[in-house]
Amino acid sequence: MHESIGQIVVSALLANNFVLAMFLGLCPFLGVSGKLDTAFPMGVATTFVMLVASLCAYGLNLLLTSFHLEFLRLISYIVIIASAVQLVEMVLKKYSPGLFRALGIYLPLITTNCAVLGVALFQTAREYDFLQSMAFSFGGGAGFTLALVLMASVRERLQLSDVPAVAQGTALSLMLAGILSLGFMGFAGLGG
Amino acid sequence: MTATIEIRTAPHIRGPRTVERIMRQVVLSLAPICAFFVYQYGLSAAASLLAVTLACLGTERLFARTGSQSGDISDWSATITGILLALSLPPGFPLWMGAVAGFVAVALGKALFGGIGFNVFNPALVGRAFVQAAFPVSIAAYTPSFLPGRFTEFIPSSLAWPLMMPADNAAWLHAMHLDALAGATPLAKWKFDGVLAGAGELLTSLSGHMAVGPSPLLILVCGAYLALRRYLDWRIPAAILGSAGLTAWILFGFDAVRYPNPFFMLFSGGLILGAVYMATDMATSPVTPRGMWVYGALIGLLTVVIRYYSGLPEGVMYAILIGNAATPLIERITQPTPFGVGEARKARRAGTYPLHPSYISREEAGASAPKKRIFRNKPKRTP
Amino acid sequence: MRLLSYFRGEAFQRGIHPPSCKLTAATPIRRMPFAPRLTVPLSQHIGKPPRPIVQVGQEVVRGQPIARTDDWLSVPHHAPATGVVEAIDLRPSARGPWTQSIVIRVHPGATQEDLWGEPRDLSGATPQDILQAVWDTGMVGLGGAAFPSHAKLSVPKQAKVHTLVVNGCECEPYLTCDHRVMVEEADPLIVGIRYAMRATGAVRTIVGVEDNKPDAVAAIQAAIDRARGTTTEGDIFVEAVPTKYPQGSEKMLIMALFGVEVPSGGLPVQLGMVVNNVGTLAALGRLLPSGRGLTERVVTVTGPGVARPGDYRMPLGTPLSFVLEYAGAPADSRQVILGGPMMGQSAATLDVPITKGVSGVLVFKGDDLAHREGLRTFPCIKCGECVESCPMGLNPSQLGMLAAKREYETMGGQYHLGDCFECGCCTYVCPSNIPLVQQFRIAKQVLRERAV
Amino acid sequence: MTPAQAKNWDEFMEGIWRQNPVFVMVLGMCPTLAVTVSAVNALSMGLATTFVLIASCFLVSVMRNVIPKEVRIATYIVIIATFVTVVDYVIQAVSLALYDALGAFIQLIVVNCIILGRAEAHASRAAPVPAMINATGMGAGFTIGLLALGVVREILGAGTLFGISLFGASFQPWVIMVLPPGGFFVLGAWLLVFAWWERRKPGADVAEVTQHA
Amino acid sequence: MNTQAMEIQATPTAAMIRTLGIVSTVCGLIIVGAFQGTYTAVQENKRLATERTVFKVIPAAKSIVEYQAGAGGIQPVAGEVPAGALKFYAAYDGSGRLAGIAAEGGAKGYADTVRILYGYTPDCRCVVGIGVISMRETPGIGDKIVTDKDFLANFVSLDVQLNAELSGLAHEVKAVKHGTKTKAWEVDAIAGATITSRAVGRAINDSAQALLPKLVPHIDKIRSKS
Repeated sequence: MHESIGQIVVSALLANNFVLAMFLGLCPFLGVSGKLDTAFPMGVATTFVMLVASLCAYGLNLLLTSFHLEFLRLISYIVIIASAVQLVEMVLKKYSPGLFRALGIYLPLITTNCAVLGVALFQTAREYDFLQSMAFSFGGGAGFTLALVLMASVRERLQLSDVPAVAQGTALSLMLAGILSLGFMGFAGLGG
Repeated sequence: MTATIEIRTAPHIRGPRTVERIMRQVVLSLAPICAFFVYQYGLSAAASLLAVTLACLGTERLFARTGSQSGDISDWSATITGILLALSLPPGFPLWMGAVAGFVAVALGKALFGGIGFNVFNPALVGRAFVQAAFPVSIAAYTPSFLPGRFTEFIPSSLAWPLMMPADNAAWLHAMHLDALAGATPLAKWKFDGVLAGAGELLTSLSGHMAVGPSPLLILVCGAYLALRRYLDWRIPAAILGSAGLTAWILFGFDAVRYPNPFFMLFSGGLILGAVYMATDMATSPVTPRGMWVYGALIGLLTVVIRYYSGLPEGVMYAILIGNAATPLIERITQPTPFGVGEARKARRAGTYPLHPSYISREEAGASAPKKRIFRNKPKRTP
Repeated sequence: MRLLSYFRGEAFQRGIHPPSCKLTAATPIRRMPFAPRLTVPLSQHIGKPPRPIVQVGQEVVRGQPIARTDDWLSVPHHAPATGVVEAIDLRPSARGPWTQSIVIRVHPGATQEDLWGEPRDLSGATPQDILQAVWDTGMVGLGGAAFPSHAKLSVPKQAKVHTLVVNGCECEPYLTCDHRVMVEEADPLIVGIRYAMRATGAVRTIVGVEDNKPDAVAAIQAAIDRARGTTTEGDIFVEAVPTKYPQGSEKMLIMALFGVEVPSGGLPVQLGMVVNNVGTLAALGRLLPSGRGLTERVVTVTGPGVARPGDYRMPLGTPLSFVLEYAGAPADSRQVILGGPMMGQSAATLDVPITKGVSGVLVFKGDDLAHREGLRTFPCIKCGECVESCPMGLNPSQLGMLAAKREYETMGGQYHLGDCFECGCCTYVCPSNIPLVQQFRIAKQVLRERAV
Repeated sequence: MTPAQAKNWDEFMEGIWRQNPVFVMVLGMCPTLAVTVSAVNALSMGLATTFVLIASCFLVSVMRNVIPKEVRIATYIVIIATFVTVVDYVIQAVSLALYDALGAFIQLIVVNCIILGRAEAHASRAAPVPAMINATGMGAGFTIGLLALGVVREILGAGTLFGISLFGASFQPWVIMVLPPGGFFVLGAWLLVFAWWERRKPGADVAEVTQHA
Repeated sequence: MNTQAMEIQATPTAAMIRTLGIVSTVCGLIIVGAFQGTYTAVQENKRLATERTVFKVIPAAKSIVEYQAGAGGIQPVAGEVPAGALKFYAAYDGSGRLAGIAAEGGAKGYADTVRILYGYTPDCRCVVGIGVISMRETPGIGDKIVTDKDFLANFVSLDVQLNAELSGLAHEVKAVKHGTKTKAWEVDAIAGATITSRAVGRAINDSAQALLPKLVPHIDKIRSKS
């Protein structure tokens, strides 16, 4: 029953990839995956926010369970994630303006990225301890980045192709995601 | 001289190679493999080859009529897709499912992207992966090869009604006094039962009632023919087999009990077929020589990882699909270094005359070595 | 790949091996008679065209200067035949647009002897004197690029040249003019080389000849042996290099001989080398001592179905129609190419004259073209043939896809389009029949226009 | 129909057809793909989202004049989260099996862009009744979208519709349909069908020609 | 831009806090109301769900009681289950006699953890039934563990008796290749779904190894419904 850190990371990265197997974070996945130059920073920014959110959620959950206030979990999670994103934004702005300029425009988008809330909710539901939670959010973020980067590079190439007019746009992205997801099915059971 | 002359732009001569010719050669080289496949499994295999290929061609024709496609069935590429797809399916795979696979392969794997040359994933593998996910039971149902009466009788599962579940082959096999498990592939046998198949059986697929695909040796020979005539790039199979063999060998060295020997890894399952015919699909593999090595190494590694650690016995298909997805990325990273852009290289053997010592230094010549970055060819942001 | 080409002892990486089709390699050079009228375009080379210094109606003698300039990147022209200047006006040129040309009506019975020019002694001449003498001959690179030779031989102040490389590769299929020149005029070649060494200050010379012309190598070696002891300039060697297209590109030849890459966007002089064509130096070897100007050149006239193919020494300005008639071009000729089949230009009309840069006249019949016309064009199937044949190490596949979407900026900035010298290897090998080089030419043109 | 009614009807239909959140705006993808393995799940998820949508839009609309601009997003999120929590408990009370089937995706309704988008773009500027009509339309559109996916996936993936067997016992289920790739494929296929249909309409040709020129 | 900034400044902080306060209060009220309103129904649902599964694995059961087995023996669950203790259900028949014990186990299957509930009867010292609580196995293959009759027949009487020292199982429960079951403690795997079958075997084994040594010595304490 007890999953090792490595198993959690590998599982969240490949076998249960957030985007391709669990449908989390699809909006940015479809929206930002047009260009490789933006996809990678977006992935990194999301991973970072996921780690922060996971940390906050873990602490918050301890607090809520000790007061038996589980029914406030969702509302407090969403509030804390929104604040965490704000906080990250402010900290970056102050201490690393370069990084802020690179990631800044993506940060507000991340607030409504269900992958971030998903990490918090899943780690609570699976009763992960602190290290497991961190591993889970890191693996999930890395998996999100991986899917985003693969998708972006493929879509960049498709821009040089004569894709039939009917298929252009979201339909093509979805089909691509489907085939990628098929490919990732090969990892099922990995880490077990 | 009375005829009007025409203006054209250089070059005015052309090499002999055309797309149709390449594709035709590949089909030709597949013929012996198909023949052996039919010899192994009889009527069902022939029907499967026919049904899948026809489904591919029909779909190709259908989409070509919409005018959105770059090719047509006359370029032979859909034929290749069909044959490869059929070879990668179990011989007793229900024909209607085979037709579904063929349709999906061409429609989803090729027509969607605009036809030949534009597909991102190998169409045959898209079709294969689709039916693997859709009909996991049927696609795992291999039957033994060289059954008596294989030329007069279909494997029962072949003839399932469309959309209906195929008959279970177990009873049929039982009537032939064969264990229901005789149909497991060598990889499945190893993974689930810990039984290693012998080298000779694996290589030639000739002895016993092993449920193996087409003979790896035959595929290697046909592939070598193509590679020698330069209709496929030898680097990709070399990189895949090398990386898979190396990974398997290292693991075998760590724990010879848990992991099978590298020979078994290389010659069981679809690795050879995948490495020689599937991964080398031109449109979906990198064009850059360095990229081909990276691509092949990635596929080999992923294959072994999936076979050893995931829940599936076979991983070649998934490895190649992921390799296909990574191809644009690999290409981007491994663009060739243009002549004169790389750092000054030492005089090589072909260089007959070493440079005069008094020649002016590179610095004076104004040549500068480019800085290395992760994405080497990232465009410079110029204001 | 690099390792493989090392083991194969290949001259340079990649490149192609088109069928050589050198039909005329064994035929000695013949003279072509004068056409009734010769047309000398003023612009025959890279750089500004010179000004005519003759008037309509003026009598000119073969070898007499008829156009002159003080502009550094420009050379004078000499009358190719004795006759009367009939007109100075616009005439069709090989490149398409009509250009200012001097038309000379040849005197019937005019001799092909050069009557102008006085012999001079250049034994004590300074490099500057030699350059001036080269300039006066009106010499340009006879290999095809038509770059003024004196400019090519002059070394920039900050650079130092140690090696003169003589390009005798002639890698284009069909062409044999350089080959015949090397065989028949090895001695003038050595003379020309010695002048060039003195002009550039090079201490040695290497003649690079493709190994499919062993007779040329032998002839030059013999000439070197004959000249041994008389040379004071330094050593001259002749070297056979493996046959491969486009060996004739100076960067490729330097790679083959020395194993070094000329920096991207740079010139061989940065490595201390100067490259010249054998035809140019052989012509210089004949013209410089006698003090005459360039009035004729050797041109290969060939092609499937040409009745009398061969290398002809023909007066500059001879109209193409005359050349074809003399050589017996078939009646159903459909394409006439000036230069080789890989990089040569299609002639728009048969009125265009032979200029200093024309190394061959290649005639194709309808049958020869039918095969190409029947080919279907597919999208790039990414077979990688072009990547493996591009001598400059570019990625024509990617460039072609970008060109199809008009992403010219990316091509130039990210994929090194500027390094492409349009050798045509990629188009030759492309199984999808994509006009890659043609697209690159357009892309380069667009980029050049945008840069202005 | 009075003009007011017509306007309301228009507001309502906007979400169902012209701005269908699933097929036209392609929003709220996560639940769209994750829970539509069966028609029942799709319907429940659609209804739950619709409820949250209507309730939050109503509350936002009621409070639209009190909420200061600076904190409006935070307020909206809190309001949405509240109703999501309510729905969460209601579903648990109604059927635990359904709750298990929908999993964490009920809670993920919070970050469904449709709801926040409606609250921000429409409800914060409209009176409660039009806001609710609009929200109902959107919710209905979303539910229809989910149902379209769920029906296809259930029929092919299990041979049933709302749990009723359609083809008899020997039907071969297409397992892929209930797996993640199937979700992508079915939604992609629906979008293709819609794009194809759009292009068949008169006038599309002109647009195409100009695009190619 | 500037005027907007001015406007933003215009809202006093107090107003913002007040609004947020009001919203929070309203939302809090709604949430608490919903929580309280559904609490009993939710608990009832959960109890019913558990009972249904327990009744399935122990056919004779009519009612259940939750117990925990820890270092200090077994006692009824009150509040939280302390760390180290294991929760199980004692099921009683209509007459109040112990019909069997149900406990949870889980093991990594093909896609995710397979969680099962198994029934144990002290009379035969064997597992008498299993029910799947949650899994994400491949439909059509892995989910046969719920439907495959041959497979379920394994668990009508699966030997889990303890060894002599009562420190662990006498024989490890293990899934074996389809058609090769010979011993009473072996699980005959489903052909084609070996991994999921193994997960079930491992889940029972792991849970029984941990629970039974703590439970069996004190089994008499719960023989009849207290």
